[in-house]
Amino acid sequence: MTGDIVSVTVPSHPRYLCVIRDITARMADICGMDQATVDQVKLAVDEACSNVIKHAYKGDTTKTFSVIFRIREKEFEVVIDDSGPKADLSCLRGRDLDDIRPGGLGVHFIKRVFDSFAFDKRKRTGNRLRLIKRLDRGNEDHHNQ
Amino acid sequence: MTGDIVSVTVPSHPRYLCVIRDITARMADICGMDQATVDQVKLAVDEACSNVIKHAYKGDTTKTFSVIFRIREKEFEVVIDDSGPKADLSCLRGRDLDDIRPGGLGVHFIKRVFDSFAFDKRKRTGNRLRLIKRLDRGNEDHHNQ
Amino acid sequence: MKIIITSNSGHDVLAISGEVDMDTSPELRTHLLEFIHKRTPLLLIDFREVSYIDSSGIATFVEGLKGMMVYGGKLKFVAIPEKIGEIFSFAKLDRVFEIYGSIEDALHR
Amino acid sequence: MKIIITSNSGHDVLAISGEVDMDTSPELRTHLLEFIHKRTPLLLIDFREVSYIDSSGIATFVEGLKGMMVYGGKLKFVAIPEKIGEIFSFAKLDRVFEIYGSIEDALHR
Ligand SMILES: Nc1ncnc2c1ncn2[C@@H]1O[C@H](COP(=O)(O)OP(=O)(O)O)[C@@H](O)[C@H]1O
Ligand SMILES: Nc1ncnc2c1ncn2[C@@H]1O[C@H](COP(=O)(O)OP(=O)(O)O)[C@@H](O)[C@H]1O
Repeated sequence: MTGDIVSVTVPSHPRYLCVIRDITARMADICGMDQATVDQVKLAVDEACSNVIKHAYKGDTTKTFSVIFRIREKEFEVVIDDSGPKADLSCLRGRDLDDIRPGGLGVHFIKRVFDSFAFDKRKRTGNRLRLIKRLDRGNEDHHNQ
Repeated sequence: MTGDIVSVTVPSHPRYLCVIRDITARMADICGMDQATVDQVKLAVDEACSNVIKHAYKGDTTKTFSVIFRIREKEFEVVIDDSGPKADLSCLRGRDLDDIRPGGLGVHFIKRVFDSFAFDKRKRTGNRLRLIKRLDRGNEDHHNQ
Repeated sequence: MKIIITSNSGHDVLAISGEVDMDTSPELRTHLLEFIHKRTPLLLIDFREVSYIDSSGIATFVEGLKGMMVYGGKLKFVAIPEKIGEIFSFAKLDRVFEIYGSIEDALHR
Repeated sequence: MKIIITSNSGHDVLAISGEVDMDTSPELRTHLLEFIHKRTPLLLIDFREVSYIDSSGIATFVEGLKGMMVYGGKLKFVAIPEKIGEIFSFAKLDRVFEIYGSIEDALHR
């Protein structure tokens, strides 16, 4: 299992976010996460992909983006690749949670469950967002249930 | 939606068949199929991928294979690519359904719901199985529900 | 996502089932804006069958609430499943929205 | 997939929940072979919580049935959900397996 990679490429249309959610939930489950954590990871990856469509592609639904899931000994990594213009990292901040207005929650949902949230600066064109969650596995064989 | 492609690559371990099933069911639903047909398509693609692990890779779980889903105006296409030795097409036949024994059902499950089941002969190495189901869409916007 | 609109003791009830995400929330938004346009005094949202909501769904409700507050309308959430409620509370929105266990509670308390 | 083994009126019941596929059916097979090894006279399989079965799951049951027939054991299927039953009937196995609506039916008819 360690080192296993699952990768998926979808059109940048919100219609396919549910596909990403399904895969994300399965991968988190295979890592042995409990149901509440699986749900949080699913939401976080969905938010990151929604941001690709909304911000990187400005709503253009004719592009594609890729998500790579990697299960390591002690971490679960999700890498999201788009071909949009470089993100302005200075904007990359959720709203103050006490400032009630639509929007600005996605980054909070991502950061509460992933231990690391970072754009890969080595990527030449497009963006590569790398999310890492540490695994604390009691039972390696959970997925075999 | 027409022309949209979703592609996924997974390790050749049965643990990841559930990922393929989830995607397959979502894609069939996006095409507007009813629940019973979605279930049949899910089973069929699972069987085709199980066969890759079992027959093309002879149970070797360290390889990978890819599945590409394409939604066309009037058909849903699923293409499964492996890097195993060429399949002996003369063996490719399910058992007589009246001959009760373990095995030999997968091909039946695939053929009952897909209108076309064919290995692509142009592929040089590995196998490419192409499954096509005609779509009879009453309501293009079903997926927007 | 599926939306069914009914009425209970003369009050509008919008019942949602399935997944509210970036793909489906625009349809929810259209319905909310219609109620706001009609100056609906009280709108109940039945969450019982909601299996998923993301930030775009939440944003849609925040926008809807703000639109109703303009004319003094009331938006009440009903029967929120635990895993959906957890998302509202993490976003500190359980203090912003009026949340009730059942339609009866929402109408009589 | 999860398997829970209990007994009802002295008879063994193997209850399965979740998905029976190429990944999980080996575990099911291990359990069936144990019952066969013990020459269990009657084994009830409770399908109520099965959400999915593929040909490897079916093959496992065909193998199990054949193993039990050798010594005259009985294998009875109980509470098969409609979509799972549809798969058995397509495979013409609804005539091969003994299928009952409930454990009570399986024991008293
Ligand atoms: N993939 C991305 N590319 C570019 N900018 C992004 C990306 N993701 C997030 N951002 C920026 O970070 C901000 C906060 O994101 P988020 O918390 O998801 O809220 P929202 O998308 O509702 O504004 C966005 O408004 C945007 O400016
Ligand atoms: N991807 C494949 N590569 C090679 N041979 C295959 C493949 N899929 C099916 N076959 C052949 O077709 C036969 C029937 O397949 P199937 O109906 O799935 O039953 P089973 O896999 O249980 O034998 C297999 O036994 C095998 O010989």
